[in-house]
Amino acid sequence: MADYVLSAFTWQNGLLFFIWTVITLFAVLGFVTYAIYFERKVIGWMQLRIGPNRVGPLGLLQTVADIAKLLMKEDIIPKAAVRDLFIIAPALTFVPSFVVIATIPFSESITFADLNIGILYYLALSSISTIGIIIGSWASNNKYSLLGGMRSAAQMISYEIPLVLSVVGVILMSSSLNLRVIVEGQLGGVWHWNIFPQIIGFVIFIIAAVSELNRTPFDLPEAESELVAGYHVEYTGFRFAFFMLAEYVYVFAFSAMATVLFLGGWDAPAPFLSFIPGLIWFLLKFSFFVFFLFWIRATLPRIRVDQLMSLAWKVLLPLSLLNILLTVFAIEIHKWIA
Amino acid sequence: MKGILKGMGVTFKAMTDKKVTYAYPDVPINMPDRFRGIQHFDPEKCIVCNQCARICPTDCIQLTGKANPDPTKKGKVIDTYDINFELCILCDLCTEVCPTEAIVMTNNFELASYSRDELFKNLDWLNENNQLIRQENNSAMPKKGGEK
Amino acid sequence: MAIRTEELLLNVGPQHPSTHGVFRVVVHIDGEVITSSDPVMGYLHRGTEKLAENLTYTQIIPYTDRMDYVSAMTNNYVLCHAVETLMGLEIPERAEYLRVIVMELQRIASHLLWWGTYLLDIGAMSPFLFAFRDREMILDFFNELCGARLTYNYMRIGGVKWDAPEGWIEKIRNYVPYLRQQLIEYDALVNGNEIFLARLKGVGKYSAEDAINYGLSGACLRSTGVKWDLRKDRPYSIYNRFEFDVPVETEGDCYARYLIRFAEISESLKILEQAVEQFPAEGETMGKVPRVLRVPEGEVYVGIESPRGEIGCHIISKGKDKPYRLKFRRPSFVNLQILPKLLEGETMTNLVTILGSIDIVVGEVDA
Amino acid sequence: MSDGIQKDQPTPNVEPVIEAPAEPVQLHVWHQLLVDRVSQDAVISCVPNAKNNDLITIIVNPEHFLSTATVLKNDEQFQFDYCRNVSGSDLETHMEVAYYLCSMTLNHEVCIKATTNRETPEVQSLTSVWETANWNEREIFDLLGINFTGHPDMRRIMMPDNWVGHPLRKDYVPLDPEV
Repeated sequence: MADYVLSAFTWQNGLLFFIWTVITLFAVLGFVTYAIYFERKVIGWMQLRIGPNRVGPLGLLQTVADIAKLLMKEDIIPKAAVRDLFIIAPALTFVPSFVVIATIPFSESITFADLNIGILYYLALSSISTIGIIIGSWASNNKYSLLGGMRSAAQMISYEIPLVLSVVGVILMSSSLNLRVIVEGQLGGVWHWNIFPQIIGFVIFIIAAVSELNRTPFDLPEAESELVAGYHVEYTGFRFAFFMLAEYVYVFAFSAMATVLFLGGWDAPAPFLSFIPGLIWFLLKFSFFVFFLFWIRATLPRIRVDQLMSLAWKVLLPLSLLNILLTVFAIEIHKWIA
Repeated sequence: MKGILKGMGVTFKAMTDKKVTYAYPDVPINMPDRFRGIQHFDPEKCIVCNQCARICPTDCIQLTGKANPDPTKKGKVIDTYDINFELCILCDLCTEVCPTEAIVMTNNFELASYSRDELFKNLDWLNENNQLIRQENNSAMPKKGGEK
Repeated sequence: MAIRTEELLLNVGPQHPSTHGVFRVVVHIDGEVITSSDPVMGYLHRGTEKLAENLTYTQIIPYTDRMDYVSAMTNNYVLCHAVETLMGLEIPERAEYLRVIVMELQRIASHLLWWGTYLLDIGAMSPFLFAFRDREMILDFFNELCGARLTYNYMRIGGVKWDAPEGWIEKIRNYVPYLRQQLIEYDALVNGNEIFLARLKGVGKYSAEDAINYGLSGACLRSTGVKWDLRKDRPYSIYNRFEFDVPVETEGDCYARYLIRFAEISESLKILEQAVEQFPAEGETMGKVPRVLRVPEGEVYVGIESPRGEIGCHIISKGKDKPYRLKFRRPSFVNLQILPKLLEGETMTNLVTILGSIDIVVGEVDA
Repeated sequence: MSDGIQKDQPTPNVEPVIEAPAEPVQLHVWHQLLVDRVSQDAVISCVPNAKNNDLITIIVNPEHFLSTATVLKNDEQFQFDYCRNVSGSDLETHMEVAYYLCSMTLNHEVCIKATTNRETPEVQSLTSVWETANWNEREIFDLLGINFTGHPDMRRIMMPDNWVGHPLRKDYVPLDPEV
């Protein structure tokens, strides 16, 4: 893969890039389709229901049917909406979510872009989605969506900081911003993974990332019991689907990121298990995170706006700073001993 | 944190709990005998005493009687009997006052239709609605008027 | 130049997930903070009181089902109780026990529904379905008893319409320990959750003086430390035969109201347990009632404890078979009055928390 | 509040149902108190309602309605701090509003009433005494057309703002009989 990326840009290469992009897009769409199915099933089971089971065998085609329905729905743009912005907002939300996947190393061999600044690229681009949400919410010319958009902006900006700071520990430990290098630094079994030395960072990362994802218990921008549907209240059909898609692609990206940063990426938990391909291990860890997100969604109530803010600024930020400090000390002591 | 974890334990455990979903349209739901569904009407038993129409709180029952075709018998026989299910609240009062059990409840409850006109049920329809008729009609209420 | 800011006028409702029906609150918000609010109701006003003037007493009973539609049994009872008081009727023992059993089951069902929907308001999804699973069982009991799941039309002036079917009492007896077990699970699922506690504690607070001044009743009043339960303070039916506590909290916030309703489920279970134990083996379920009910001339007001507070019935009779004037004191309507006062200075999020904690049923607010 | 069955049952936590001889004592005491504290002509009639467990029903002179209510709430011997129910009714000859009051501290109850004519019905608002009365009075205004003077927010509450007529009046003719 890396060879292609570094080679000169020709027609041939361009076509190849394009094909790869389309394949990834479909892989991601496939993931989203079944992530939604899986979410509905898991939450169904947790709520004493059986979840979707009518469309296709075991309801496997439920999401496909839903997407088909969304495609066929009437596309409504409110008269008072700012038309251009209203149209551009879903795309602006979705594109960054898809682009960030490029840097994630899924296994030893599958990486799309082996960037030196992988983490920064991920964190920087993922915050662009907020702009899409704010534009969409403002352009809708709806009071509920405006409130949702404002909440979203405040929330994203606040949680960006602990999120970035929480991974600094990991960066310090592997002395690299390259995601591949970070994984390689953790190879060799469960005791090498970053989750143990970076447990504080891990917890902060999870909380901040769930908040970035706008998922329960931090789903304030779309809190249906207060703001009806928040920022996408005026969106219908496939424009709405794009917002949903962005949310689930971020679930994908976040789970992959957490796996890479803290759970050793494709590394097997113990060396004797390494006969199983790295991709399988990656997917297992990744699925655990996805499941975890659905699990908390089924259980937890929603936090309040002011509590959300004080959690970010008064708890997570000092903690992440403390984590950096501790990491630096640990590394220095380690060097000193060595 | 402890409370959150406890709660998550409960939902995790619930994944294996017995599910409560009904497979409703595929498997019909059996209602208990006393269930108040769409009425069954038996014109043979009706003595046109008008009590059901009078007790109906929503005035959804309309009936007319005619003179008994058998001149040897006194009284009237039922001619038309309509229940408007747009209005009917299935309160059970008509079956409660009926002295002859000419009108009784059944366990059928599927009334949805695409047209309001279809909710207007006449004597024939109500007479043919003779499945799952309620067995136990002798509620604690004293029957008012009429003789058995 | 200072940034120009503007107050936003926001219509919460009439169609909104958290107004629990067609109910509207017009709020002025400054950012997310509510500066003033004006509840607007009447979307579900059916004129029950006017309709009742043209109906016989028996015909009114189905209409009471539709006021507080999640607690129809207590509505049935308050009307029957008012008429019986006015007529001086004797109610057979067995009928009284059946009435108490169904009213307490109804209280549990109503509180379970409230519990589920309230947590849905707060943002937790699963409790709703947990609560509905157990409420469903109560509805099945009612279905078996009187043939309807929501609008029972079960009580009659002078007794109840149906005697308990065979094995029904036994089912209630088994349900009590089952629900107790479930309550432990509910407790683990929600009551210790830190997010949940943070959302409720200190929100929507008022003092006992305010509560009394606003005429609040039920859990809304008891959450301020006033021990006032009509089942104890103005005993009706046969409630004086049962031992139960009246849960009281002193905080007066949403959490206090939550705890009280949660505890009331256990108390109702206690009553149920005793009622099932004392249930007379046989007996009539209808008292001696004249063929045509003519209520003597006079005036009466009775109030009983519904799950939402004091539901009252004020009848002016002129000796006809129809009431001359019938007025229901609807607890949701009266309890809701304090809402604008509570909302002042709260955030949008708290609007939902506070409105939910008052526990209104719009069918009853509007009547 | 007792049915036939529980008459002989002990009723703890509550004062026993007042027997007929005990009744007039309280009746006259209250009557006298009101006359003393409010005005000579404050009370028009003061009778126990036998149908309603001898609940004392006081018909108050409409002119002294608010001051009577204030005394009932604040006086040491009354302390009616809790308003249970407010209802209005159209009695064809006149209109009437009834307030069912209750004292949580002294555990006694009373019903006070004020009457007014049907042409220009007007009663003093008691919202300043019991906040409970606020919406209830609005409802009575909406459905019966009784105007409560001194009410802070006299608007319709149930019916639409442009509704014509007051439905609970006995002479109300619905526009459309089907509705």
